[in-house]
Amino acid sequence: MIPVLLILIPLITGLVSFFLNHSNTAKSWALLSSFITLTVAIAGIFFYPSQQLAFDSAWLPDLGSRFSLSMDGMGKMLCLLTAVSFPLIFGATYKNQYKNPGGFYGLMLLTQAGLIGVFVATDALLFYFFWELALVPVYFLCSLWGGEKRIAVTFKFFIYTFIGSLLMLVGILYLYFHTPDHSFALRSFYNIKLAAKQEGFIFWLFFIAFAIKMPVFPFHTWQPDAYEQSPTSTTMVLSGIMVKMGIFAVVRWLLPVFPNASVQFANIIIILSVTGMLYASLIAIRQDDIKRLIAYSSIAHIGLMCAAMFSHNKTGMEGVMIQMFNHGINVIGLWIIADVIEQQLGTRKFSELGGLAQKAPVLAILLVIMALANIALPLTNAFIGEFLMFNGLFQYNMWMAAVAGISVILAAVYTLNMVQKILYGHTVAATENAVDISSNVQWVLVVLAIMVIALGVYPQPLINLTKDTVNAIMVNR
Amino acid sequence: MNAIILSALLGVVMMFSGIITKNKSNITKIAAVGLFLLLVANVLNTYGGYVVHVDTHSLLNFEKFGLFFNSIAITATLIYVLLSGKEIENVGVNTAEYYALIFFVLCGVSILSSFNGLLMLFLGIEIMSIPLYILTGTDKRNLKSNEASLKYFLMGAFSTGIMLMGIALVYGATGTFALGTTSISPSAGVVKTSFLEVAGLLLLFVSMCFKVSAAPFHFWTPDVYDGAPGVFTSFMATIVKAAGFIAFIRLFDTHTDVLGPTWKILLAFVIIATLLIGNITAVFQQSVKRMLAYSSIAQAGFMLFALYSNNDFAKEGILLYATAYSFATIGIFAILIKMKDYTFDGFNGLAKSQPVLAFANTVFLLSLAGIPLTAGFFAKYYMLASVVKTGGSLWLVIVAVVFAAISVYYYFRVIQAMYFKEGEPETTTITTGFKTGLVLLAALIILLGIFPSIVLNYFYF
Amino acid sequence: MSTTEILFFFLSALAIFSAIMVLVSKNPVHSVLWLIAVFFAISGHYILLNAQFLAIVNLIVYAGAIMVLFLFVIMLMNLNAETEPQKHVWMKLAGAVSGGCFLMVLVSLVRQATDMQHKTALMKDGNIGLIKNLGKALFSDYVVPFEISSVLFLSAMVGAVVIGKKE
Amino acid sequence: MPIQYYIYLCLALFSIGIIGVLTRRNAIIVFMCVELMLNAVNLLLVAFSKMHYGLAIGANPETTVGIDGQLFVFFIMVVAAAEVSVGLAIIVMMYRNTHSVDINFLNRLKN
Amino acid sequence: MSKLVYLVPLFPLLGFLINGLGRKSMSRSLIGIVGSGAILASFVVSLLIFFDVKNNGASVIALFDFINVESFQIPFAFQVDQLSSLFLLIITGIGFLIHLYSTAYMHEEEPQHFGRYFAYLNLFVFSMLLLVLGANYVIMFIGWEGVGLCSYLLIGFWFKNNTYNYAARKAFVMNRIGDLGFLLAVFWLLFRLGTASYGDVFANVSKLSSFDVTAITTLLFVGAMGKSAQIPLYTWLPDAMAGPTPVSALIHAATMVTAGIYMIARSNILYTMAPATQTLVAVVGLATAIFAATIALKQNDIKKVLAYSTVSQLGYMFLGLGVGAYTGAVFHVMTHAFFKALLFLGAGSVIHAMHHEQDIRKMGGLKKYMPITHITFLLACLAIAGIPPFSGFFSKDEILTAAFAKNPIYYFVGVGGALMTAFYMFRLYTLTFLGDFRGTQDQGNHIHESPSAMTIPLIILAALSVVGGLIGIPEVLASNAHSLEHFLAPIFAESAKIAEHHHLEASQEYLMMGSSTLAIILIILFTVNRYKKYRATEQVDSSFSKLLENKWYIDELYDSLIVNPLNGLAGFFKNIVEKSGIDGMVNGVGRLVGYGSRQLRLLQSGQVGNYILIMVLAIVVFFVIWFNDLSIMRFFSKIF
Repeated sequence: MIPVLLILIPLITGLVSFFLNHSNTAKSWALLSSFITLTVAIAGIFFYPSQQLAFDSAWLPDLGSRFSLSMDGMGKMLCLLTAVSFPLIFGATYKNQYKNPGGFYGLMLLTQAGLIGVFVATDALLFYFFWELALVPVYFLCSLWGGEKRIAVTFKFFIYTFIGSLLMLVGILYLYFHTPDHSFALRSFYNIKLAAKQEGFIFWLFFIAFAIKMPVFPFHTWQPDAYEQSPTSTTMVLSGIMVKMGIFAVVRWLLPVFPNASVQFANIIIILSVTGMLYASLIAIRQDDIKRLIAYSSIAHIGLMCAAMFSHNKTGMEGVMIQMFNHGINVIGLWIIADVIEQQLGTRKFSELGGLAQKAPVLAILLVIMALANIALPLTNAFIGEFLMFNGLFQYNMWMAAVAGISVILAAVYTLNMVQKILYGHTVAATENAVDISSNVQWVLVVLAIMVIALGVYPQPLINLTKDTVNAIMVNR
Repeated sequence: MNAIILSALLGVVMMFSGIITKNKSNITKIAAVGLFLLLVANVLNTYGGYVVHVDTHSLLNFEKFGLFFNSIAITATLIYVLLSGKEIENVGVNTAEYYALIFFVLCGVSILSSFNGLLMLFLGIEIMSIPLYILTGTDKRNLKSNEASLKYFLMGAFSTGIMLMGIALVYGATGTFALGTTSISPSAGVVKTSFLEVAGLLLLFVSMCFKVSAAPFHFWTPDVYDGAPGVFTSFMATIVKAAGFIAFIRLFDTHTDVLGPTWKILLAFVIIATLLIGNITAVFQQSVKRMLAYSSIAQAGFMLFALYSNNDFAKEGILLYATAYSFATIGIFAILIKMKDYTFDGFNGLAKSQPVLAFANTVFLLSLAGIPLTAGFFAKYYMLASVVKTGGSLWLVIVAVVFAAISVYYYFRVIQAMYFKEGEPETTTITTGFKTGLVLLAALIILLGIFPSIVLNYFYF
Repeated sequence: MSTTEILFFFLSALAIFSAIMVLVSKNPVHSVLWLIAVFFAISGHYILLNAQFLAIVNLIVYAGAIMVLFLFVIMLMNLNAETEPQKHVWMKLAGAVSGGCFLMVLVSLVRQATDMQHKTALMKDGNIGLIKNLGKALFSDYVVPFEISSVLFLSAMVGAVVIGKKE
Repeated sequence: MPIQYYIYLCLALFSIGIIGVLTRRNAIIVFMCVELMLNAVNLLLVAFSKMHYGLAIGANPETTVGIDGQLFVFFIMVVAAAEVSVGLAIIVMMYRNTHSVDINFLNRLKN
Repeated sequence: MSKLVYLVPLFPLLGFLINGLGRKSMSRSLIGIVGSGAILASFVVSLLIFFDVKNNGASVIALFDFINVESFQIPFAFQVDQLSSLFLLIITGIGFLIHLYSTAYMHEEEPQHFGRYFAYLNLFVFSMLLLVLGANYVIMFIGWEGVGLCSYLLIGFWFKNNTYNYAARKAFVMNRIGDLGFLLAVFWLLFRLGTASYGDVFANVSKLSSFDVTAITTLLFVGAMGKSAQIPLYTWLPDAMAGPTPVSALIHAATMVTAGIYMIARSNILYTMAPATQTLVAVVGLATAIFAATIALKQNDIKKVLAYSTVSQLGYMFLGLGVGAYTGAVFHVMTHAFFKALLFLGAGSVIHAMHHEQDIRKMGGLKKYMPITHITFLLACLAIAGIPPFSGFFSKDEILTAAFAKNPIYYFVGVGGALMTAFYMFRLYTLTFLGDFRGTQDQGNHIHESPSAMTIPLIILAALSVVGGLIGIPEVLASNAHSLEHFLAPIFAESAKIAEHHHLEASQEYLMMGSSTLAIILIILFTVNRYKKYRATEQVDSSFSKLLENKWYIDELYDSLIVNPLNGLAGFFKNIVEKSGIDGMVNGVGRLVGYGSRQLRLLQSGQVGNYILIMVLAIVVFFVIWFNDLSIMRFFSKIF
């Protein structure tokens, strides 16, 4: 029952939110809703017996599709991430003013419902449904409340991902007709035996969909633009949670369903990912815009996760699991800071910033912590994930790991560059009259920072949470 | 049979209603009531209730499939009349006659959903087409309407000629007009199809392609849909087109094995051409109405998949597709004909001035684009699934989804205009009833998008 | 060569010649007249095939009613002068060539159609074309389409009124 | 008479009709060419009807095989008549508005 | 007692938190007390642990599971043994002195920055303690990166100055390059052995192939290169002088740069198993020692000279490690910690007095103004130059002797470096303290001896520098007097078993000691003489000395070889590949659709004739496709 609640709460509150016109009402409503979701998620995940975490009911009997939801470790973790992120996002952007606030928060909550749905669906068709449900509200969010070039950019994003998901749909259909019992159930999908050629072909259909979502080089070009143009709270959802959809989907729907193809093509994909890591890192070095920098940095991080997934060993997979959560936390923190800077100073360009540390020491500290997490410094959460992932990649191919490792160095270059350009040096025109962050943002960031460090020092809870998933996937390797 | 008889009678009733009352809205009400009766009669028929028993000498064959399509078509027409009745009244003075013609078209539709021989197919097509030639030209002062009417008529007559030649050749080879009989030369012991029959079927195929506006026989569609009065375009693009598909599928249901493997190649060629021309050309259009014309071609490309795969999935799917597509398109046209300006820019800022319209329109467009949670998704889904089920031809499915993604481009242009652009769209007066109707229709589409079984189970079987 | 054959070839030649004249006549009225000649030739074929009813109906409906209607319209529009502007010669050529191709393709098919190789159409004999038999079939087996065609006429009638009536 | 002769004849007439449709600009003539096509089909149907009759009569002298072909012709004529009435009405309407029946002038709707 | 080892890093951590969070509300003195007190407390605990280890031997204290996955476990555990306890003492001891010194040195800062400074310092010590205490390579890596971070924070402490920020970033990035090597080595270990804990790794060394060992040790050494500023990753260290002077002392003496030495000493078994790597270490160390020394010859910034001297001394330590003189290397770490801390603090004292003037050409004659500083600095110079019986002599001698045993070339080159050391140190000393004052009038008026908070550490360190060497008296001079060797013996026992032993004749050793000492004394005398009369005007630079002054143009070389090409590549990716290439392709598809749309719509000409023509043609084509047995074609060919 818990997963159903997790989907229904944001869904219903989201729909209600469309009818709230007053800004503060809508905000409080959304915040309330997200807190309820969080409570339910925590209660459900940690305190309820596991049979409460599954739900199954007839949906489309003649299609062989059931409304079946279930949470394994990875699902729990990502639901938790989603549930944690939304209150933080709402809290951090509480002071932002939107035209038509009811619509904005309504769409945000619908996105949340879609995201949770993706993470808990154990029926391929249902999964596809939620996959799209998460996309459509984001389209409207970005196009309505985004930056100057929002319409074209969001449109590109939408069509890009839509092509991907349609290809996936073809793949799902194909698999459906090859299931022994003509069903969309995850379990049935796992039992499919395909001929090598077919498996390879369908594998790519799925992979392209997921690669676009993650995004993996060279399918990434929608991402920096979309991140740049979206309203920041949407960007947080996009990069904090939505990209995890791609990774999640690979773990849940790609690797176990195409065991042979995913080994066969692992080389190509890892090469792509590693290329993407270096490529994105290098581009990030030359960025002059906070948002674009974070976007490219995110591409690099995702590249590592993708490479680690296809390394086909438990270590790498454990790393991916942890990193899914941690990357979400970290990148949301960075976006919040980017948002604060943009809202307050009216610019995101490094060339127009500087010396903020003098004016806003609290922001400076928190930015430094987030930046350190971004470069995976030990004792921040990202280190554990990256350590395990590199480890996994190393076990697959040490040269790949070595080459990919260069991105670690580059990450330090561009992240510290960002920190320096924003915080250090003398104040400039834009930062002359800057003040420190408001208390709501401060609290959110402090919570995030605490999570960053706590999970960096003691990551074991996350590892334990996702152990079952890793073991289930890697059972035959 | 109920539907055929009753729709013909209702047509006559409508003709006379013009004499009884001069109040146009009363005529609309009569038509709506008539449609409702027609629906009831057809549903009765579906479950074994007959008004009169007629021995059709197996010229007609009333299967659930066809009867159920009738219900869909009649429901769609009812929705259409309820939403756009006002506009039908505004086209010209002969409101009663327009409705009469609409009922005659429905009669043709009912025949097409149950024909069991080439004769009834021919008659059905003609009964459906001839009123349409007229409806296209009802805006008599408008040269575009005239032109569309004449173009439609000339090309329609030409395609009738092609069809008849096809029928004649099939008859020459088989000696009968009934469906599903094949001349097999007994000499070789191998099933060898008569060249004449194949040639005839090919010509039939061409003329049916013409009717459902499949490329490269689609050329009449954009011009006619554009030129015809908006209300009637709506009718033509939805119910009539769907009926064409039903006839198409019924016709080729039993013949595919006769046609040999080349059949699929040819059909694939037609499908790709249709998708290509429909989708690509729609991208550049400036008028929403004309865009919808091209989009209807594109949608036809998808519906052709039902023909291509020709299995139970396809049959269920085409019904769902017809429903989803008709409902959504009727909705969009109902909104479109309220607008003063049919271009994309005419929709600018609609979300501000008419949020309900914009919302409903968005749902309809999403449905046409095939986004999940709308009926359009399952429609497309069934089409793709039916092809995948046949095994092989995955490449065709992939081509189709790529075009489906392109279709998002032009559908979303309307959404962008409504929501993201500033403007003061001019509309005719919009009543609360109209809004309610739109919202209900949108809700129906979403409902079908979540539980398509409503259409497929509760009514169908 | 039997009389039937001579008649057949004569009528065929007449039909094709008249049909071509329909195309090439610049004056629409002439076209109409040539078309009527085609119809007569075809009626002749019907008689040869002993389809008497159709032969008569063809003359009455087509040559009598329909063509007169055409003639009326042409007269009404005062198109008897050679007013029709000529199509571009390339378009004409393209039309002729593609029509010719169509013919070629079909003819080549018919030549290969082995099942048509030794079949003949029964001339003169047979009474299915007689009005008695046709009527019997029409009002028994084919009564449904017969009735339904009334809908066709109704709609044509309504249509003509809608289109033709002055507003 | 060999049935192929009839087929060739009818195909020729049919093709002439098509060529007429393609080469003439006068809407009425185009329509007449369509009628020519229909007549070609009619003749073909009658010929086939007699062919099938001829094939069947050997087995059963009372057979009515082939009668459906002739009835079909009858229905084609019915439809043709209806079509002509509508078609001419449309052409007349067009003429009233533009004073021309040239189909090349029908180009307001394009692209 | 060892159970309480967690207290050692805990105190600095608490100090960091208290100072970091309360820096706005606390007074300077409170901050100072908290900051220094935390280290002092650590020092006390370390002392207890030291004696505990001395008496009871080593132990591993596991705290909790850091990473526990299927394939391996990384416990958060502390290794308490001879080596780490020794390093604990050095770190906390010297660290404390530097903290104490800082309370006075940084007194001009605003309280909040003062607090920030002490927080960073405490964090630095914490990281270093973690590095040293970690019972596996992963925990070590945490400290390893942690000190990198702290150096970044401290070098860029005055963040308004962008040059400093660049220096800080450079330090971090260079360290990261090394860290990558370290990390890869850890992966390799985990891959091959499934563990990163010292005990397990060293016990299972025999399971590794010789290639594995060589690769792992080389990669570890790459890490050490970065952290301990060896060629080619040394350039950050001189730039790191941007930070406050006590920080330099901390980096150079007690923390950070010694990490590489510690790591290799810790992994001595691995290195002993990999002679190729050992040679590499020795050569790189020696090269660095010489190379840095040459640069130091011509530097004029007081701290830069010291920085290059550190690089050079670190080179010696690596030479020691490379030739298997692990004890010697550790010994040198210790003595170097004493005198280098002293030198930096002394330099800090000078700079403090000179109001942040760092150019030695503008100093001179400070002897009379700052007696304590002068004396202690002189002692330190003597120690680093290797004059017996100062501490530097013993440690350096031990290394060089071992080097000679391995390969005499090492020795001679090493002695050459030692001579240069003597030269540049005394050049520095002379220019600073002897001769006439060359600064501005204003500076001259304000010169004064530093406050006692600064001088007391100087004195303590001077004492240590003088006598520190006595714990490592070589065998030749007094048998069994090398107490350090005995203390550390358990750590290096395994290596000692494997390594080949060279024994030198006692006479040979005497000869070496004597001759080198003599040479050094001569050099010192020459140098003092040469620079006593130094005038700022006498500047006739040969091109070679210009080369030295500009540090062999290595920074410029790196810029043009690595940084600029990489930047160019990044720009190429950003502006060309991304925009026109990949994104261009994506957008190109869109444009293609648009173009296709504009062309395809022309098909819709509006002409009925054309429409029907296309239909007819399509029918013909369909027929041809359908009857694709070419019979139609044959028919056509018959006609034409």
